[in-house]
Amino acid sequence: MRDAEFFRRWMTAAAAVVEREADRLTELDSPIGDADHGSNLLRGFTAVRAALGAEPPGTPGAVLVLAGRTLISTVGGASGPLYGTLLRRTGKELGEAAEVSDEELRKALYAGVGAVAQLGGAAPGDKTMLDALVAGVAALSTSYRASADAAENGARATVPMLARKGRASYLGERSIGHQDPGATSAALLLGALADVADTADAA
Amino acid sequence: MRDAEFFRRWMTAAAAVVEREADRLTELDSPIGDADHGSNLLRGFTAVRAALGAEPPGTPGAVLVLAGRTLISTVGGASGPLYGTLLRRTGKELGEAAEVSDEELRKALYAGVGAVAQLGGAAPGDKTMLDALVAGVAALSTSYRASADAAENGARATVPMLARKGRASYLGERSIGHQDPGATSAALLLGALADVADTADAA
Amino acid sequence: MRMLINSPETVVADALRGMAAAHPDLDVDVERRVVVRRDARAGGRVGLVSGGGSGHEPLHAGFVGHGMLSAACPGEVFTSPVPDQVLRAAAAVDSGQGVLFVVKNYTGDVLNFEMAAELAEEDGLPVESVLVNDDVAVTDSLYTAGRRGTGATLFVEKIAGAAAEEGAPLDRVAELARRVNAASRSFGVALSACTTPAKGSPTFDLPDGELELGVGIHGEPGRERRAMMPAREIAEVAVGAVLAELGEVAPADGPVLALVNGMGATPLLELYGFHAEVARVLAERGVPVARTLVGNYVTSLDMAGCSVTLCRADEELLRLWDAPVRTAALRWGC
Amino acid sequence: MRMLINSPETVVADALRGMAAAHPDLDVDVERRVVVRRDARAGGRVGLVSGGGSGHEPLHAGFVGHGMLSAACPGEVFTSPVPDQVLRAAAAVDSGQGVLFVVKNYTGDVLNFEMAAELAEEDGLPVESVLVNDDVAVTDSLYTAGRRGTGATLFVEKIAGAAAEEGAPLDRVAELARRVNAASRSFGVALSACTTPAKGSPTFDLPDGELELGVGIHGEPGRERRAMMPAREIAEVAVGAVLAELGEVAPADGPVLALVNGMGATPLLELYGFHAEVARVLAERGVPVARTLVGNYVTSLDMAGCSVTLCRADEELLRLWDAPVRTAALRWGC
Ligand SMILES: Nc1ncnc2c1ncn2[C@@H]1O[C@H](COP(=O)(O)OP(=O)(O)O)[C@@H](O)[C@H]1O
Ligand SMILES: Nc1ncnc2c1ncn2[C@@H]1O[C@H](COP(=O)(O)OP(=O)(O)O)[C@@H](O)[C@H]1O
Ligand SMILES: [Mg+2]
Ligand SMILES: [Mg+2]
Ligand SMILES: [Mg+2]
Ligand SMILES: [Mg+2]
Repeated sequence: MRDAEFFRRWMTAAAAVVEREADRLTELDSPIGDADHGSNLLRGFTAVRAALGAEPPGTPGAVLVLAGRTLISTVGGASGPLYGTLLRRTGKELGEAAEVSDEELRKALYAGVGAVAQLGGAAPGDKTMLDALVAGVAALSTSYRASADAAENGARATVPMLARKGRASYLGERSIGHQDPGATSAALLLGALADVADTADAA
Repeated sequence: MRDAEFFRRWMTAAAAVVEREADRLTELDSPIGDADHGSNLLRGFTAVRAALGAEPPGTPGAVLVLAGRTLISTVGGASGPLYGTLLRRTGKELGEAAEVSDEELRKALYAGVGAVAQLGGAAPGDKTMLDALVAGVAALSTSYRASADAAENGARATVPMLARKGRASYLGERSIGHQDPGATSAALLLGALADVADTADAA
Repeated sequence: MRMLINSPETVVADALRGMAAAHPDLDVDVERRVVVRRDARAGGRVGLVSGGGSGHEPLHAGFVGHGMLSAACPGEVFTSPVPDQVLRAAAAVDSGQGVLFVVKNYTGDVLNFEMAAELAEEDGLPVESVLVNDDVAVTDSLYTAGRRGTGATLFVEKIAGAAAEEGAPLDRVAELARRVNAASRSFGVALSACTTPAKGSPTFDLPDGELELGVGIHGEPGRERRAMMPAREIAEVAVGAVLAELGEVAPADGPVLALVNGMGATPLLELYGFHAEVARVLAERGVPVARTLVGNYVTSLDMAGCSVTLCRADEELLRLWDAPVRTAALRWGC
Repeated sequence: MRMLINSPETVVADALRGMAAAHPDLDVDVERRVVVRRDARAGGRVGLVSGGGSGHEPLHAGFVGHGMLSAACPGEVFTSPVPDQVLRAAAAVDSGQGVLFVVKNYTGDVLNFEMAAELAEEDGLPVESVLVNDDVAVTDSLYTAGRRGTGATLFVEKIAGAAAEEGAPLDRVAELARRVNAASRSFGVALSACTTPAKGSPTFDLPDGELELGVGIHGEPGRERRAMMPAREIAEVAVGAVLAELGEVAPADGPVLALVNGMGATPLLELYGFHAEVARVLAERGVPVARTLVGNYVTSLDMAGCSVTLCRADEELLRLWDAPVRTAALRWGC
């Protein structure tokens, strides 16, 4: 079972990896976007860390809802509402339980990814964060590590894709050959989850 | 004695050398000026050539007066009125004679250079066209070639000078180490005169 | 990095402090990033709120004032504002007549304004939204995020603002805004990339002697890279692309409003020269020009380049265009 | 060369064609390079003529109109106009009340306007000239060509233009213009060089991470090169330099008009952020600011950078500053 502390650690790990990778995310957002994805997420997850630190919520659901709300209120851009919705919806699915099972989290994340698809109108293959999220959530039934690896593969698989959603779609054929920044950050998020789970399970 | 044809040849030769050297003059006008001296003179002497070709004046004086007026009406900047005044005043000094002696031309040029000094308020050593003109006119009593060489030396001597007139003076100490574009073009003008005299005297 | 800034993190807040200092008739909330005209609620008018990423100045904050926007919410550079900002702006300008959101069609802007609209409705504040999508370089299809909102935003904000100033009700202001958008098309060209403060280097590599056709206003590359062309040919491509789509959709064949817009770093000297060619192409194609605006209005930081926006305008739109406006960046008649 | 032009030779003529197309209330003689307000002679007013090299747009042609210049004569890029142009402009605006020339202090401008003034006097046209020399980066001494004319030109043209519009006689308009100039000082900073169409490459080399302090508006380097500074420090240097000299010469200790001017390629976002720092420094030093203008008004092609101009203004200058103006680039009150 995973308690609120586990989810706080996930968000803290996510903030750390976003901080480490912010420049690369912005770099990826340059040829096919507007060069702000890294600084957007950095701003957002820095705020998430602060919000969770200020008044640590007591349940897994509350942690993710607060994180999602904070992203919505601080990121802006496309990724703010999308990642905010992902976490908020996932958190809402987890309800008010003090601890949740891995299976409950899998289902909740599945719903969260569905909410992202609905909000943004994208589908896998459109070269967005969904390519990493959908692949990652599908592999969650195997393990958190398998999910992270699948998300990473999903992100890499966006390279040859022609973008159909988000800014990259403006480029038409010229969007081909570049990895999607949002798919890349989505893989980082699921990677942070796997790291936190590894540490918890090793203890 | 020098007739109107000699003076037309001088102006044509001046136009040719300005055309050849325009980029260098503009280049010299970059570090200590505003990067237009070459294009200014190119515009002016192209117009001079056209004006002299359209209705060739019959006397040496009239050739230089027309050339000077044309420069004033087409160049602008500092060099337009200054070179225009040089040629116009020199031409006026030559009067209406159909032919003039080298001595008459020397005196007329001396007056022309004086008019430039008066109009611009500069003196030799201020890092302007006067450094070449004054040196060149002083050596005219020897020969046209000596005059051209002296002007060339006068232009080179502007390199270590601190500018006190024109745009280069805005730079203060930073004007040191660059050759003055106007002094350079003045040496070209007197060089063109020497070339035309050499050809005439060889014939 | 050749920037006149304190730090990449503070550019937006610093600019807002500067706006506050320069424009006493604006109420600038630097902390919360909302720029409101001081008399926004005085007239009992419909509120007009827009916003988007920063870096397009004077759009939008430079268009807040009499006869145009009631408020603007600037996001981070090239990043849509967050819903909280938009909601705050709506609340600040609402005088019971409702609020119109003018939203440029970018996923981020659309999502954040949508969320703000939902929150506003929850608060009992009637909101309508108008999407601006005028950029013909992007095909409006299932396979893209749809045409981008660019230069037409100025036309929409000016004309809807004039209607609101006159006291038109919300549905009427919204209808006019949609009409202006439907009658407008744009095309943009980049001669250089731009540099965002956060990244500190150009958003894309453009070798000397090449240009990008069909760019948006966020430093993204265009649809096509070509060898450098003279202004006269660029005007032919841009005006041609705009007229091709304007012909299809515009309601009338009336005269046009023309915006010849600089991307930020193109000197006005060049922009006027470019406009000469735009005017020539329009004349050759028999398109009468009723009003012209030449300048840097919808920019992309320090990008060199330009865009052309045309709007087919009937008598009513022209009258509202000519109505008095008093903002930092657009001003006439008062 | 990243320029939106047809050819280096035609930039000025092309821009004038563009002005003619965009501004029907201007009478633009493209061939002879004179821009005249159509009603220049209608009011029986003193004529106000200025001009200079092109590349500083909107200065001067963008300031022709009601309440400001009667005519402008644009020379080639960074090259003073020729006397013929200036004379033609004077003749076009003279309605018997005489003409005032506003001349920026550069050798070329001074000589060409002087020649034009002589020719005008010969034609029986009474002319007065006012020299603008506000740039404190240059010492006004026997060892220089004297302080350059930069941002204060806008103040002189606006205030003298308002006086002329009101019907003030020539000597009064000239006296006001001289008063404004005497009460104004400027300081400029470059973050990049600019590229003239004729040369096609930057006028000087400025490595990334350095800036030039004390530049003029012709792409020349400044008095000093320094390591890049944050906007707040640049504002301290610029405002400090201006106030040091303003203290010495200004007649009064009244409030100031402030112009925070962009050199052409600096985004408005940055310029407003810079203005926040200018306003802060002025407040710290106890200098009240009566009016502020932030924008690209006296530019240097595509140079990145800024300048600060302050003018100590008494009641009368403020009233004339606030008077209605209707030009392409400056407009209020009508
Ligand atoms: N409609 C959409 N559905 C899902 N993800 C999207 C959509 N549009 C954009 N994205 C994701 O958002 C990422 C860009 O995020 P970011 O750069 O922060 O926002 P913006 O595009 O507004 O600058 C893209 O790489 C993509 O993965
Ligand atoms: N007061 C002056 N007296 C004599 N020559 C001058 C004076 N001022 C400038 N010059 C000359 O003019 C040259 C510059 O000419 P040009 O570049 O065509 O004009 P501008 O300086 O107006 O751009 C300088 O190199 C200098 O030789
Ligand atoms: Mg982005
Ligand atoms: Mg020069
Ligand atoms: Mg963005
Ligand atoms: Mg010059």
